[in-house]
Amino acid sequence: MTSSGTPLTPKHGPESAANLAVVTGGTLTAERPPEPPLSEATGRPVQPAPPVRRTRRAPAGFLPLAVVAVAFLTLPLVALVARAPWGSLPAALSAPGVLTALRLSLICSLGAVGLSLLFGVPLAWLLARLRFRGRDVVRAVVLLPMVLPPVVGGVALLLAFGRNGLAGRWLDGLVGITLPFSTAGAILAETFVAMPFLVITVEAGLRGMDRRYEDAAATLGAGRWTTFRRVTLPLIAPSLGAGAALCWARALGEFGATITFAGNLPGATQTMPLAVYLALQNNVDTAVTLSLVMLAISLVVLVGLRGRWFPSR
Amino acid sequence: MTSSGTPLTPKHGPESAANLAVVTGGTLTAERPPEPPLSEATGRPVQPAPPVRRTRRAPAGFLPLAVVAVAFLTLPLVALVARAPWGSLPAALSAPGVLTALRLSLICSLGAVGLSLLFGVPLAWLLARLRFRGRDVVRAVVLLPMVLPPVVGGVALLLAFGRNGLAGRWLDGLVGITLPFSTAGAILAETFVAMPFLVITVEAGLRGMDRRYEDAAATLGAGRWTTFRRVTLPLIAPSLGAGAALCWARALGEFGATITFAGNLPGATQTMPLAVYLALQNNVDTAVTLSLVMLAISLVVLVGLRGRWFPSR
Amino acid sequence: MSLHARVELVKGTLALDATLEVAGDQVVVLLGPNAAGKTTLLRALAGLIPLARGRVVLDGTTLEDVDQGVRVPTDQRPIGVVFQDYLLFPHLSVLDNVAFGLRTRGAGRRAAREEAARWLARVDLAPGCAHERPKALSGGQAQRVALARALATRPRLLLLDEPLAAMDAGARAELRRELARHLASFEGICLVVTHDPVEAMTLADQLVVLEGGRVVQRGAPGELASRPRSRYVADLIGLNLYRGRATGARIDLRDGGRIVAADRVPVEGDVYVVIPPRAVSLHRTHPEGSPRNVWSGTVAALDVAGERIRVHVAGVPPIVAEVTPAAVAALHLVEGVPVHASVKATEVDVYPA
Amino acid sequence: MSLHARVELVKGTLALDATLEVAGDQVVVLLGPNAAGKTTLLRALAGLIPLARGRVVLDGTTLEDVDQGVRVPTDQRPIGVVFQDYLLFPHLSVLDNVAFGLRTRGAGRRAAREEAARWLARVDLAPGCAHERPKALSGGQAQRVALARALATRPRLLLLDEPLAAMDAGARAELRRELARHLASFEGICLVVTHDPVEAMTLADQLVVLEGGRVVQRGAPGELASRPRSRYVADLIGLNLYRGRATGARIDLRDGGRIVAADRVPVEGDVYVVIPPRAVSLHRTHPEGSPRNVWSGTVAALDVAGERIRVHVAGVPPIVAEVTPAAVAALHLVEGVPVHASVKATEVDVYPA
Amino acid sequence: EAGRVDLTVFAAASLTDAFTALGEEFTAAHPDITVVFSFAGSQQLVAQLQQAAPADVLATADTKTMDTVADLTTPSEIFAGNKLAIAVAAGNPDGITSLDDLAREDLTVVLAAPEVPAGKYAQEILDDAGVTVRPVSLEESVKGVVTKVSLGEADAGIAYVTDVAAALGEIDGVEIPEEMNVVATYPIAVVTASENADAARAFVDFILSSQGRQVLQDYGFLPPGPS
Ligand SMILES: Nc1ncnc2c1ncn2[C@@H]1O[C@H](COP(=O)(O)OP(=O)(O)OP(=O)(O)O)[C@@H](O)[C@H]1O
Ligand SMILES: Nc1ncnc2c1ncn2[C@@H]1O[C@H](COP(=O)(O)OP(=O)(O)OP(=O)(O)O)[C@@H](O)[C@H]1O
Ligand SMILES: [Mg+2]
Ligand SMILES: [Mg+2]
Repeated sequence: MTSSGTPLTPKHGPESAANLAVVTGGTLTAERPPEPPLSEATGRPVQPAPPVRRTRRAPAGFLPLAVVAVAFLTLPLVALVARAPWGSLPAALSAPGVLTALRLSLICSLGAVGLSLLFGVPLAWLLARLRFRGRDVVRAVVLLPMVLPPVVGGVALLLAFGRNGLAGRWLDGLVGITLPFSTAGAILAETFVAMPFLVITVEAGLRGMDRRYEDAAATLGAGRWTTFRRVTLPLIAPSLGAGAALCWARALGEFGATITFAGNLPGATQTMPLAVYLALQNNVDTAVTLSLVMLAISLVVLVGLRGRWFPSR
Repeated sequence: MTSSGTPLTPKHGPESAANLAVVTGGTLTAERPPEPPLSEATGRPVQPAPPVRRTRRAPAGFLPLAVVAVAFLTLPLVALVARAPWGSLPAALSAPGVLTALRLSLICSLGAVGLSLLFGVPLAWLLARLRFRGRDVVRAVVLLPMVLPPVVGGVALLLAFGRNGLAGRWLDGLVGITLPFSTAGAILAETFVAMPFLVITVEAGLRGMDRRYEDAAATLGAGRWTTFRRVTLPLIAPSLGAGAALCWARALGEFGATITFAGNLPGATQTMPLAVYLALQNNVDTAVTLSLVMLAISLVVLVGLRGRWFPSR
Repeated sequence: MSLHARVELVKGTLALDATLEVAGDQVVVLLGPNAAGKTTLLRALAGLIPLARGRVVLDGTTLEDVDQGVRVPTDQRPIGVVFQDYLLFPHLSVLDNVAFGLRTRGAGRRAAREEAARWLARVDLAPGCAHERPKALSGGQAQRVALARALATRPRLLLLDEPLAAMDAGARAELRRELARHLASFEGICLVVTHDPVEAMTLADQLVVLEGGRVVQRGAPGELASRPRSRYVADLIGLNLYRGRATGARIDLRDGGRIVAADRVPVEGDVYVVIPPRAVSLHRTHPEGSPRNVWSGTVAALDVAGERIRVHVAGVPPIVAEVTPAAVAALHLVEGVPVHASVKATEVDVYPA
Repeated sequence: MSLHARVELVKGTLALDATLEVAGDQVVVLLGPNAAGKTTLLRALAGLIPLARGRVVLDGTTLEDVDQGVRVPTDQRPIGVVFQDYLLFPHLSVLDNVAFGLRTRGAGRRAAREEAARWLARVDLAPGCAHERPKALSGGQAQRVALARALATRPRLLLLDEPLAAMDAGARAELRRELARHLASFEGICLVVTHDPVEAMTLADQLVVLEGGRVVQRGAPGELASRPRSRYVADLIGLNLYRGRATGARIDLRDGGRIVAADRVPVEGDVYVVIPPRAVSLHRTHPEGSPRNVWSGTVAALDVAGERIRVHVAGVPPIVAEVTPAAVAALHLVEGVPVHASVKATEVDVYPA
Repeated sequence: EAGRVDLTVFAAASLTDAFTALGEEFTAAHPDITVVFSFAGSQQLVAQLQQAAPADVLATADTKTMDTVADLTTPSEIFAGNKLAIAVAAGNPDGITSLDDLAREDLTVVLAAPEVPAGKYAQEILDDAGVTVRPVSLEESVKGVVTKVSLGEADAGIAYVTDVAAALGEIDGVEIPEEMNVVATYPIAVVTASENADAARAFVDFILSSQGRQVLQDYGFLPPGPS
């Protein structure tokens, strides 16, 4: 009784057939402890060879192209650094409101990332997973805040959420929430501009992942929420990290929509880009210095996040 | 000769063992044509049942959250549309320079996407695949143009590629290329701002993909370039599409860096956002109308791309 | 325990239309050629593919009923699944993969891990692997982990898709014994897909043969082995199977040729004819004497099977003969030589189609 | 054709250190328990994992040599690989998957597709599948496509990792025959990993057994079957294997117990002892008479194997006996009953370790 | 505590430094009033006001913009003026002395866009002088003109004297003769909806006072001419 026949080639004639006769199944004991090999293949002791790393070589031309890309992206920053009046840094930093603006920038940008994650990830999920009429339109609409010149975006936000806006009137009158000229408004403005990045990136991640892992989770009793949290999110970690990083960076740099919708009130809505804008009114150097401070902080945060947000499979 | 022994449970005693004796392998013919089933399981004719679609239900709370997200992102646009003086649309469109600005916007943004693809995809590949010292720093630096307030970004570009800039001096003097105040400069400014989106999104896609498909391609004789083109790129299509869409949208909406670096000359460097911003100085209505025209075009393009750029696995 | 399932659905080129009836804690082995729909059937029972029609009732509980609009989602079905390609979570360690189902069922992290470790030991996984990621596992190790993961939740309906296919021979026998032990003590129904006839015959209380999305035969292993009703089953157990019309003792085969049985066939009309290969004799010259069925053909192929050689003879009808290596040598049987095959009428088994 | 390979590398817990010497167009079958390093060895030969030490020379061409710093990249090696999990390109149709290797080797789209369609027919894939995406395929179909894809480029070194594992029994025999036919006409070396002893014994010109990253035995199939040198091989072919120290005709087993051979053992010292299960007799009472090896134990398990029953006896040493179903019935052998096992000294085969 | 007032002043971004200084002096004089500025583009301020922004005082960089919200404010008053100058690189290396020089082929000239006041004034001046300039860029704000000149991307441009004064050292200004020059005006007004109308009025009065005027002059602004 075996899995069916096998070809008889002249190589092993009847004699090997006879050998095969003894080949019937069976094990000696129920427990088969891992056994050291009984003989050595090469007759040489195992080499304590270094662990092997897979090497990847880039397709031809990638290295120079990437170098150009990096050079192109960094050269302006280098120029800024070179030009910066480092002597004025202490003065610029101690100028009233700069530290406040920095703190506010962090609060607002993180708030925007938080809101984007809270609302954007579900939206990405729906775009990636549900078929519904108009899905392509919804996706395109989600991208529009990026296309809108930020100042116009601010005007649109005012029209929607301002005290006389479509929804703002109602928020103001019934709920008593006034968004413009408040920190909440600044967060909202940054969310409006930055959320699309998260949504689109996470959607791409969800589309690229193998959904059958979610099936496997379901067969193990994981409900939709557990599956999402314990299987889907970890599997799309690279995209989620990228999306959050893009979203954060965009929120941190946001200027036009914020100043238009939330105004430019020190301590409440004046984030770093706004402070930079004001500094620019008089003195490019101060503006450059402030920008560099902001860049330095971003750099520290982004480098610090590295492995966590950009895991490699 | 079989794969080894099998448990003998009381269920089938020696009699079933006797039955098993006849179970030896063998096939009847070398060709086994697909054979129709010889009997029917249910005794009923095959139901012409509709093809089955897998249904996916969203984790609890996702639907309302996503609806809020969409509402939040669309309400300002709706407000803009509601506010728009549609009567003035023909006038706004026929205003001198508007069609030129539109055309220029498309040229510049597509140019920026092209450059970003050309240089950004290799950079993303390197970030995702090569281990090198300082990789995390490079990645963070790539994100910085997003954090930089666009106007400062423009200043940085001037410092780097302007007439007196670090590289610009050399470009200007030796090669005779002057970037500021030219369409090329506008493309460059948009590329500077938009490329990070592509790089980070594509990198996430590359990290999320199963690299062993590249191994398989190599064993089939595909060189690094063929592997990249025929295997890697198609596999990261969702991320590539998302990255390109983000990049395009950002380039299309780019304002601060463009005007600072390339200036604002109708026909040469005045893209739509610049036209919109200037219109805003005098007449919000015209600005809103122009913005809506831009949005409408983006919407058409993005919806048109749908399936191709956002494939589902 | 009982399972009543009628599954109808269309997926690509496959039209699945199968019923399963299991009473008591049985092990049902699902056999069938590639692309027969075995995996699809398992997925449908797990609730991963909705039915187009039909119902699934496990132990009195309706898991799915298209007519009534009932559909219990997968995560609320008391099932365990070993997928054909394992689907181990790549981001979790081996241990956490196995602990996953225990965690979702409310166990604490620690307790779940301890229980998972016991299951890993039970499937004989090298202990050093527990903290590896699945991608560091070999194929066989991954399958063990998948098995442990499915068993750990102690489901009432176990769906195993070729659970031992990647195991080495030694491990397979052991794990089969472990599985049988587990299934014996286990309160539930187990559905196993396998291509291994040994596994099928020894694990199964009931064998179900699926072909082209339909059940072509079902029954106890012995029943199936003696009276195959399809080419696939006949191949599996190594018999010559023909279909034809009986008239008296004579059967005219559907694909040409004629066979004579010893006695008048009880039913006229559509019948199956089975001839065991060891009942077929081969001759270089036309045999004289008693065999009533003699026809000529050429040797098409020779296979080794145990201590015998299986000779495939192309003729009308084609037939496989099982002969000794000595006979092969004596008759100089190699591919292409003309031979005569003879079968005594008493060796021909005929039963209604 | 020839292949000389010495592969040394460390990957996770595996320290692979193996040599392969193949002269002529041989089929080498790689056997070994799960996690022995078979897949890793194949990947190293394909150039997908760099060696830490060693070299790979195919037919005079150095593909890799650590000392000389030579390393031909995978895509320039004349190889074909069937991966254990197929790795069919999910974005290409089945046909284009098979055509892929032909295209990279310069064939036009149309010619490549035609050739690919021929290969798909050869692995007996339902023609309707050619334009499907791989994810629509069943497990066995996917493996056929992977096989066709690897064969289509007509490589000089074929690396097949369990190429028939997912096939149904009928298809497996056919495809094995197809493979053997292809390999016979094919100018090159084929390395096949399999867990199926039938496949191993019938396909192989040379068998190589890998355990824990090292070659523990190699040779012609017959040689291996009669003188196993590891538990894995003994299990595979169903023999009782012990290791011990010989003194005269007496062997003291390493894990306890003693066995007496008929004659003085030619070599003193470390030896292997092999006892075929069918040479073991079982008794309910202590047997009188000639057998020089008698010991007692209890029945641990019973397995069906062909027409015989294999009885696992737990004792010192443990042993497997192969008896008839009739004997099982007569002796009332069920799990747990005490038995005596006896082996005639003439049935004991002893050879140096 | 009671009596404390937070006064929100919306002011054009070009007033940033002058108003910040004014705010400090004002608070010194009125310790119970805290002034909070929100600096942005005049157009943005107006858009915000139209959406009922909580501003008490509005100061813009041109009267035209102020007029668009005339219904939301008390009548505006002019508190400062400004005029234009030719901005050239520090040390005037190209030897630019008059508007006529701006037509030179070898010069790269930038102007503000005609949509913004500075651009409109510059165009008026050039038209009056009969000079045809072919600018390489029409900047969105006069700050853009200053930036381009100070970074050496442009050889010359037309900007406000206040801007030239602020960037002195990096650029130099070449005066435009009085008769050709145009005087820009900066209006200020109290927002009708203000809940701190008295404090708002006090702030406007302070700006219009001689003390306020002095501060503005320190930053290069002209006194409000006879309008
Ligand atoms: N998602 C799908 N899209 C299209 N066709 C599908 C899909 N899933 C299954 N099929 C069809 O169903 C057929 C049977 O698939 P299934 O995996 O159930 O076979 P199987 O019996 O498990 O075979 P194997 O023994 O090879 O694993 C496939 O050949 C395919 O044509
Ligand atoms: N990427 C890796 N990381 C860590 N360990 C690895 C990796 N790849 C292989 N190994 C180690 O090598 C061992 C052997 O793997 P391999 O896949 O070669 O086994 P195999 O002989 O093919 O087994 P099987 O028959 O189960 O497929 C694994 O158990 C694992 O410990
Ligand atoms: Mg299957
Ligand atoms: Mg393997």
